[in-house]
Amino acid sequence: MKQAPKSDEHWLARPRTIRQLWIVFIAILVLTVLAQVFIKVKGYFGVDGWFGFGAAFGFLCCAAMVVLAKALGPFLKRDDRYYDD
Amino acid sequence: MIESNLPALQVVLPLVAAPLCVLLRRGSLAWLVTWSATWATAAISIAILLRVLDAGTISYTFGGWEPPWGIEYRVDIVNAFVLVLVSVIGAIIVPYARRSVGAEIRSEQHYLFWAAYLLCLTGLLGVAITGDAFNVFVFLEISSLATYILIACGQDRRALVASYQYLIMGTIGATFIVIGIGLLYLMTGTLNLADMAQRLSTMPLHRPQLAALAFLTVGISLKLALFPLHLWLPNAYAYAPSVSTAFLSATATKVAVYLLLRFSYSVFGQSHVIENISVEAVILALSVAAIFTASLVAIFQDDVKRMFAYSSVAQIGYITLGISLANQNGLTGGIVHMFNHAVAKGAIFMLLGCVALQIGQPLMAQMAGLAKRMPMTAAGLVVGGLSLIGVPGTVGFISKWYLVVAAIEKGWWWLAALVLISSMLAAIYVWRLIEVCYFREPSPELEAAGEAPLSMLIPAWVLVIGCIYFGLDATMTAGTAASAAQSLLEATR
Amino acid sequence: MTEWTSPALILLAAAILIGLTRGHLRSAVILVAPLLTLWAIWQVPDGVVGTVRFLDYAIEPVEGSPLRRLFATIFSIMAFTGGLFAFRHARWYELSAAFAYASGAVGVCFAGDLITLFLFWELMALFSTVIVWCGGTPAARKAGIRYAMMHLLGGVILKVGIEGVVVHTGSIDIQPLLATNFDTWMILVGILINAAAPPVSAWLADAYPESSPTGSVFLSAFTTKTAVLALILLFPGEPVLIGVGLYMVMYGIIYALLENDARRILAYSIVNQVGFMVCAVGIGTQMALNGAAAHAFAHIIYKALLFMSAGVVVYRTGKNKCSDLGGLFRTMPLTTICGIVGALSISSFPLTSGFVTKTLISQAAIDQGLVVVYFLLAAASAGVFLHAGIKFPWFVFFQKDSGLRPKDAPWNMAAAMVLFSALCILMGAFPEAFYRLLPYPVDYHAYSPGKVLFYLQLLLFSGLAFFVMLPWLKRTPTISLDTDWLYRVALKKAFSVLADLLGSAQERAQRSVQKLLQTALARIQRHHGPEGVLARTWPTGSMVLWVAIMLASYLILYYLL
Amino acid sequence: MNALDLINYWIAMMLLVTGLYIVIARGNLVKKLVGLSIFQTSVYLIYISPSKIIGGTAPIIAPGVELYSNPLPHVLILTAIVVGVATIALGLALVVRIHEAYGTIEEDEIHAQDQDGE
Repeated sequence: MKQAPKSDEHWLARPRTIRQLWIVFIAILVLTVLAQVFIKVKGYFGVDGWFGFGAAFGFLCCAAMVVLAKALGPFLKRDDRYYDD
Repeated sequence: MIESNLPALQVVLPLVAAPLCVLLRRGSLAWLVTWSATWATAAISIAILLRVLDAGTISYTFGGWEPPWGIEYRVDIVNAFVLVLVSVIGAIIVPYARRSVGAEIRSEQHYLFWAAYLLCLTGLLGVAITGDAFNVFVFLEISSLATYILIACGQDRRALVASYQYLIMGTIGATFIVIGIGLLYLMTGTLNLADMAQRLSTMPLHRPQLAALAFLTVGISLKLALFPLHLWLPNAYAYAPSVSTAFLSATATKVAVYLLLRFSYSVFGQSHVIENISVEAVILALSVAAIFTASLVAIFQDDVKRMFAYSSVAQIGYITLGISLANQNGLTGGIVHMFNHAVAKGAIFMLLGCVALQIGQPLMAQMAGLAKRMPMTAAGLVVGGLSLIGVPGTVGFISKWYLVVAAIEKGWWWLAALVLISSMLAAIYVWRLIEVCYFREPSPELEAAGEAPLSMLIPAWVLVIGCIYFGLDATMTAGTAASAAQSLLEATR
Repeated sequence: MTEWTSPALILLAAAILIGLTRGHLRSAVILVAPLLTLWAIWQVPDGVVGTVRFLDYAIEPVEGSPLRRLFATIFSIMAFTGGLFAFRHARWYELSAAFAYASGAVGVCFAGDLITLFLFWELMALFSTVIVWCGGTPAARKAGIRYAMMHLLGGVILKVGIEGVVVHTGSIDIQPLLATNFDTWMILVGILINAAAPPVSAWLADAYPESSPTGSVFLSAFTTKTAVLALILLFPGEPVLIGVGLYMVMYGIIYALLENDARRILAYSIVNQVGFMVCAVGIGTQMALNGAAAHAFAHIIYKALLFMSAGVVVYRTGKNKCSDLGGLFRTMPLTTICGIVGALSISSFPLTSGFVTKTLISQAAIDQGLVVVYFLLAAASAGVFLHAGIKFPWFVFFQKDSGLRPKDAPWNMAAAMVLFSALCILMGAFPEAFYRLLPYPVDYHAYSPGKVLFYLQLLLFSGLAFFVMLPWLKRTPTISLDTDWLYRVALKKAFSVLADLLGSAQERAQRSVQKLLQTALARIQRHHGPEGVLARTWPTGSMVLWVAIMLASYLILYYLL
Repeated sequence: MNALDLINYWIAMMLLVTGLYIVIARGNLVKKLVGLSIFQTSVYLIYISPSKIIGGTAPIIAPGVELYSNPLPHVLILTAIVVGVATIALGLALVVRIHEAYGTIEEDEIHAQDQDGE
């Protein structure tokens, strides 16, 4: 994985590493979008060929799913001893 | 000489052996006599079945008096099948019983127990083989009286009360049957079943015929423990000695079912009675009620023998359900389930006898961890239980397959669904037992116990293997049942 | 004689042998039998191999086809790897049950008729229940019962359907059907229950995580995938399945996001992944069916891999909950890496097996012009990365330091994980070889630059969304309600009421009948009064009373009719 | 038809119902057996009544006699009586054993003892 928590004994867990990892991650993100200038993404239904569509679609869908899950949480979540009685 | 007298020997052999047991007075000698008599009886029944399959219905006249005046033993494929079922199970149980009886019954009573056992077998075989209506009653009472003794031998004092209650109920049932037979005799002037059927078919409808049918139905329903007349059965099975339970659960109710078949198809099959009223609808409703109520009650039992006794009531419901469907597949299903249930329940009660040998009356809590101490017993119980559920690869699957096909053929989806949903109820109580046996730590009672002796395990496992064998290769059982069903249905046309 | 012997029987025999042998011999059985099965699978020729009479039908226990062999192959590979993973740690009856379960799955693969299919179907249901029970906890026992009930219900429904088809068409052959009448609907519903389709998806997430660390590996592989195979064989192109599949895809994501138990997250993601396959079967073109089969194949590998990594964690730490775990990468590097390989595969990251199989399904949707389906599947792919691709490894192996320092996987578990990790990557890197195994010819190239780029964007930005919204995804020690609430709480309450009633129902019924009779009699015979003999309950008396009632009703009924 | 023509059957039915009623209503195990015995007696009447032909003689072939009673039901009922005796004997034996085991032959007390025992 690209990130790791803040703890100091393992190199992956050092704040410095984590900062660096974020930088690398964001660089890769930017690169994948910019790459579309050179590589044509074939759009089968029009919109999916737009510039950066995959990135936007991926981000927004996931955000929507997280929000939906969060919204459903109060209705669905119960204490994990709920069925135990 | 012997060959032509096989039908008589079928009944006479155990009948003669019974007093011999009493005369010998030694438990082990009596056991030996019983052993030889039952195995010989089983061999005879198989020989009879082969002959019937080969040459058709056998008629045997006693003393050369021609029917309908003399007493006739009449064996067609239906009762040949029942004879084999009863006598083979009766024979398999005897080697098993030596240890079990030794542990559960006082030694000075052994020879009497064996005499009662043989008399019970005599009665059951007699009911199945005879072609004479009054003979049916006499043999029925012989088997019943012996049964009361077999039950009362139980160690628990409740066995006495159970036996007493069964005596009251059984006598009422038998009396109803004899009233029914009497009414039929008054109407037709004959006691020969075949002759009676023939005369009924040409007679106009009279009320006594209806009354006869009512008395017979109720009487037989009592004997076969059809809901709601099953109340005597759970206690009787639960507190009787293991051997008695295994034998009775596998055979006694099946013979009563045979009587129901014989009367409702062969005797009344062509009469105007059946044309005018539908016995089927009532029995169908009672069968479904039996299946569901008894299964539900079984789920809540803590005494394992009692649990399986209630399950017997439910399983009998499947048999009568098949009979009440009254088409080829339904009857086949009902008849083959007689056999299949006898094998499965026989195995289960024999294995419970193994448990009882080690720890006494098997209660659910005491059977915890059975698989660790008595692995073969537990495994056998699992197979028997799966047969009751009707899992593919076991005998139960075969019977339920026919029942559901029969229901679908009639367009009764709801019934097909009910039959299958009811197997889920069976699954609950069987799984409860499996879970207790396999996934709990051994109970204190079982801690010291070991596996049952081989002399008990082997006969029990013969039936267990039967559960699987006849579930995979049903040509013999279902084939015979199908031709039996066919012959019964032909009689009604 | 031997020509109709199903390869399934080898595994079944092994299951029995496992019970009878000890020590090294048992280990040998566990490791050799699946390979032997694999060999036998490839000896099965195309078409029906032989017939056997059962009841009144000619059944065909073995029928070969590329599709059937494909599924059987992965099932036997799974049995081998699962055996390798488990043989030193699982109890013998769990292993025995697992092999019988695998045998059922292989048997279903080659079933040439509906009856054989049903026989093996039930075999699976039985032994998978045993595996759930082998979890050994009271919770596992209860979950096992619920699991068994659900599968029995599925079996019952399937059986009604099969018998209906047999009675009405007279044919027991396995052939493509459409859900047009009651019989076929029943078959479809019966199969879908095993596929964990709504509204009963809950059984899967309920039962699998309760099994032992080794048991869940086996459970993840067989039941749902045989259901997919049965759908491909019986209902290709059934339009209902598209909707069902899409629902399952979304359901899996949402519930996995809410979940705290590590293995339950994976269980929900099985529903999600099977949704892809069900949807593909619904599309029904050759491309789609290829996609469904291929995805099932790949899914078994990476999902087992994920369950193995989770299993190692549970085995080493004894903890299931994400909120108790974290930071394990320090001492469990191999498990972490293998878990990540599995997570990337399930997310269909390029160069992993998931990518080369899931895009087949997307392509099938494109070819059929199914716009909505295509975009929903794309969104779901992003969602998979979110809930399984990142969430699972993040919360288990990284996030906060839980302070746990468990040892890494034992050698056999490690070997199993490495084997499957390698398969994930090899399949992803060399799809052409794998495509040749598929049932229909494949004219498709997974690695066009545009497609790779599109998926990279989609997935990486999903990752961004995950880390940006991390506070919203914080684990809470909760479970999520599902339709299983209906039978775990509502039904239980109803049942306990019923039980109370039943406990005394019989007596009460008798008493009330007797009371009725008594009041009637009391009017005629004063001396029987409230202290009269009939007011008391006589067990024998009440039995006889029933007899009298029955006789009277019969007489009345007969005379009236 | 005169109602008295059927008096035998009326009596039989009365006995039948009375017997059953005793079995249902009496808690004493011996009394129940008495009821059972009465109940069985009704059957004997049902069988015997129709076989006696008015004006008929014993079924021994003799010159000049045209009308005979039917011997068969009598024989049957002899058997039934034997069965009945055996049943009652066995029932009474059971009652003796029950008395030994429970110290009572009232069914409700036995029932209560069993309930306590559980």
